[in-house]
Amino acid sequence: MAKVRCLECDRELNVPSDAIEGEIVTCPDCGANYEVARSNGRIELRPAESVGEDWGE
Amino acid sequence: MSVGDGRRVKVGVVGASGYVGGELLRLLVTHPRVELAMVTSRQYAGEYVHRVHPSLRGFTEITFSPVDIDRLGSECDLVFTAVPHGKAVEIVKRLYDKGVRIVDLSADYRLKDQEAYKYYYGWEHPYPDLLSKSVYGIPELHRDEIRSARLVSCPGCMAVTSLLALAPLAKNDLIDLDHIVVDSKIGSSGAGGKPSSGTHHAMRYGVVRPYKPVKHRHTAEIEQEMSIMAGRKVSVSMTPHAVNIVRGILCTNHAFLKRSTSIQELWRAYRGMYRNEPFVRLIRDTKGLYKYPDPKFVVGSNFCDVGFDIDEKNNRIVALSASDNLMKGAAGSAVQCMNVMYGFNEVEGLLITPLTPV
Amino acid sequence: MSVGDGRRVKVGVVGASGYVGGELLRLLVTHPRVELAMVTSRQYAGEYVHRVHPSLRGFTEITFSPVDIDRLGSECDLVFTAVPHGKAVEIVKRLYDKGVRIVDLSADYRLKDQEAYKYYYGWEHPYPDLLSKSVYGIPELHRDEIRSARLVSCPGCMAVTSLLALAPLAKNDLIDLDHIVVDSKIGSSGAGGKPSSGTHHAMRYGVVRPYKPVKHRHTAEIEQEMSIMAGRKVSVSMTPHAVNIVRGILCTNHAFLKRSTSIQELWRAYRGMYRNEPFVRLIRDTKGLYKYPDPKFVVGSNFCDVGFDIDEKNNRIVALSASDNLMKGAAGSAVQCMNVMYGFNEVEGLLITPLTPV
Repeated sequence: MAKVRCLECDRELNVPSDAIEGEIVTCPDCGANYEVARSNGRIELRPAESVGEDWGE
Repeated sequence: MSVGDGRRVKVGVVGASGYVGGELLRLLVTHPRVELAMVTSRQYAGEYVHRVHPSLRGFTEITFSPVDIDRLGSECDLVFTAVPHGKAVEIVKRLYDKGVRIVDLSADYRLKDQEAYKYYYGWEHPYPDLLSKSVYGIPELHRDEIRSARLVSCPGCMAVTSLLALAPLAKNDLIDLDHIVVDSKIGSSGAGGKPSSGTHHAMRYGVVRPYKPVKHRHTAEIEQEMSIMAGRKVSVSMTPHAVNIVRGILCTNHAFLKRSTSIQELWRAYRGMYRNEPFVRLIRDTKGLYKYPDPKFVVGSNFCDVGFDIDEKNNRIVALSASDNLMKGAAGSAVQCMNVMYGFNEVEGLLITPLTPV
Repeated sequence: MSVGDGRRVKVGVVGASGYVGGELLRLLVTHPRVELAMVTSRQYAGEYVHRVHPSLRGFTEITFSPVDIDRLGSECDLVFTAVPHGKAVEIVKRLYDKGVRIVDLSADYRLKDQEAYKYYYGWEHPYPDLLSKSVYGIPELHRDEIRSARLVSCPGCMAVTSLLALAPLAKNDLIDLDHIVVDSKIGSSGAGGKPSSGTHHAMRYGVVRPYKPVKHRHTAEIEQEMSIMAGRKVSVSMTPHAVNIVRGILCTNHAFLKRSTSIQELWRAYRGMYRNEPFVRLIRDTKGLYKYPDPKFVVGSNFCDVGFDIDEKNNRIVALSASDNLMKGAAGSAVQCMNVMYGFNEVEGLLITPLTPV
C-alpha cells in the first residue's frame, strides 16, 4: 500500500502496491480522478480527465 | 462533571410541546445516557407527550407537567429550556440560581453585549451579569468552555450554519471582514409550531419569501463569534428567505478575499479546522451530480455540510453550508453540548443517518 | 442459524444505487450486528457509495462493485437483492443455488401461485419450484417460517401496509371477504429513482393521480395472504393514487361487517394480534388532533400505524394504516427479517424515531 496525497484536497490516498499502470484512482473526499503511474519504482498519480455531470438548469 | 459510572443524566425539558422541544424529545427518548425526568408545557400539562408528538408513541409514556422550578431543580441534573425569546430569560435565571445545569435554546443568553440586545431585539436584558456566565453552544468553536459550563446558550439555526462555513476563513485571515454577505434559505419548521397568517399553508406553500432582509437577529451572533475569531470587529449582512421545504437551511456566504488563494489552500484551511469534527462534512466534489452542500442530504441528522468555491474574476469566495434547522440548528447542537458537558462520547445518540429522499 | 457469538453478519446488497438500495445502506451502515461486505451496482461500479448517496458520506467508504455471483456467494452470509422485477429472478436463483441466504425486495418471489404472475405481471415464472421455498417477508404474519428461511421475499409497500390493517379482521372472521376495497395513497419515492415523464417535477408536483386503478400488482399479494388467514379464497379490489408527498403510504381499507361488532371488540381483535409487535402501533384516539394513522408521523421509522372506525349505518368498517414506503414498505421490513433470520433482537438497528415534521 503506497500513501499518496490528493493534489486537489490533500487527502491521503491508499494506492494498492499492485495497482497497474494507467489504473484510475478516485479521491473519496473530492472525487478527483488520477491515473496510476510508476516512475523509478515509486507510485505517482497523474490527474486524469473526469467528465463532470451537471444539473444544467 | 462527568457521569462516569454509566449513571444516566436526569434531564428536564421546559417547553416541550413545540417543534424544537419535540425534536429534543425525539433525540432524548433513545439516548443511552439520558433519563427523561420532567417534560413541561403550560398548555398541555397532564397530557401524554405522544398526544402532542404522535411520532413518539411507543417511545415514552411520560406526561407533560406544569413548569415547576423547584421540582426541576431537585429532580433534574440538566434542564433544556425551549421556550420563546423573552420567556426563557426568567426561567433560566431561576434555574441557574438553583444550581441545575442548563442548555437554553432561546436567544436570551446568546449575546455577550447587552447593547446588541437593544439594537437587534429592542429589549433591555434584565440579568446582564449572567451573559458573561453563558457559553455559546457551538462545540466546534467552544468545546473546552462548554465542558465546565453551567449555562450553555445554543446558537440560532442560521447563525451556526453560517459560522461553520465562515470560521476557517476568519481564522486563516483570508477575507475582508467588512463586506461579508450571508444569503440564507430556510424551511417552514424554522418558524416553529405556532400558526399565523404567514405560515397558513395556502400562502406559505411554494414561496421564496425574503423576510427581515436587514437587522435579522441571528446577525448579532454571527458578528459576535466572527469578531472573537478574527480578533477585531467584524460586520456581517444577512438576508434570510423562507423557501418551499419544511426542514433545512442553506447559507450562501459571500466574502471578498484579502489576498489570492487556491482551492488547495482552502481545503487545508477547512480540513485544518474540521478534520476531527464528527458533525462537519466537507463537500466539494469535482464529479458526480452532488458537488456542493444541499440540505436535501442532511435532513434528520446533526451534520452541517460545508463547501466552497473561488470566483477569481470578482476576488470572491462563496462558502456554502447546509444543515437541518431543527438538528444542528437547534436540538442536535443542544444534545451535542450535553454530551460535552457530561464527558460522554460526543456522538452518543447523534450518529443518525440523514433521511433521503424525503 | 443465529450468529450468537456477537459475530457480525457479512452482508451484500445487490442493486444498491436505487432508493430502496440506498435506504438499506442507510440502515445497514449503523447496524451493530452487520458488516457491509459487498455493495453492487452495474451503473456505478468502482464509484464510492457516497457519491451516489451523499447522505451516507462519513458512514462508509465502500465502493460499488459489479454483480459477481461467485464473490457474493463466498464473501457474504446474507445478500439483499434490490433490483427491479424480472432482473432479480435470475440473480436470486443463482445465489440460492450457492447456498447464501437471501432477502429479495423485488416482486419475483412473492407469489406462491405462478398463474397469478401470468395474470398480474403477464410473466411466466422461470423457476416456479423456488416459489414454494420463498417465505413472504412480514414477520407479524410469518415470523416462525422466516427464522429458518433461506429465501425471504419482502412484501410490496402497499401490500404490507394494507395487510396489517386487514389481518385482525380476517383472523376474527369479522368481515365479508368478497367486498374488500383498498384505496391507497403513496408518495413519489415509491416510484423509485429512475426519472420518467410521469415523475418529472413540474408534472408530478401537486397531483392526486390514480394509477393502475385495477389489476395493480400488489393486489395479488394481499389476496394471497388474506386467503391464507381466512382459510378460503379472498378477493380484494385495490386502487392506488400518487399524492404530493415523497415518503409515505396511507391505506384506507373498506370492508363490510359480517355481523355487528363494537369498538371494544375491534380493540381486542387488534390488540390480540399486535400486543407484542414492536412495529405496529394502534392509533384510535378519542381526543386531540391526531386521532387516526397518518404517514406524517411514521416517515423515517419502521412503524406501521393502524387504526379503525365503524360506519354503523352502512355496516362498514374503515381500517386505516400508514407506513413509510421505503421502510416498513421495503428496507425496514428487509432488515427486520434479517434480524429474525439471525436470532438478533428484532428491533436491532430499527428503533428509529420518526422524523416530524418533515
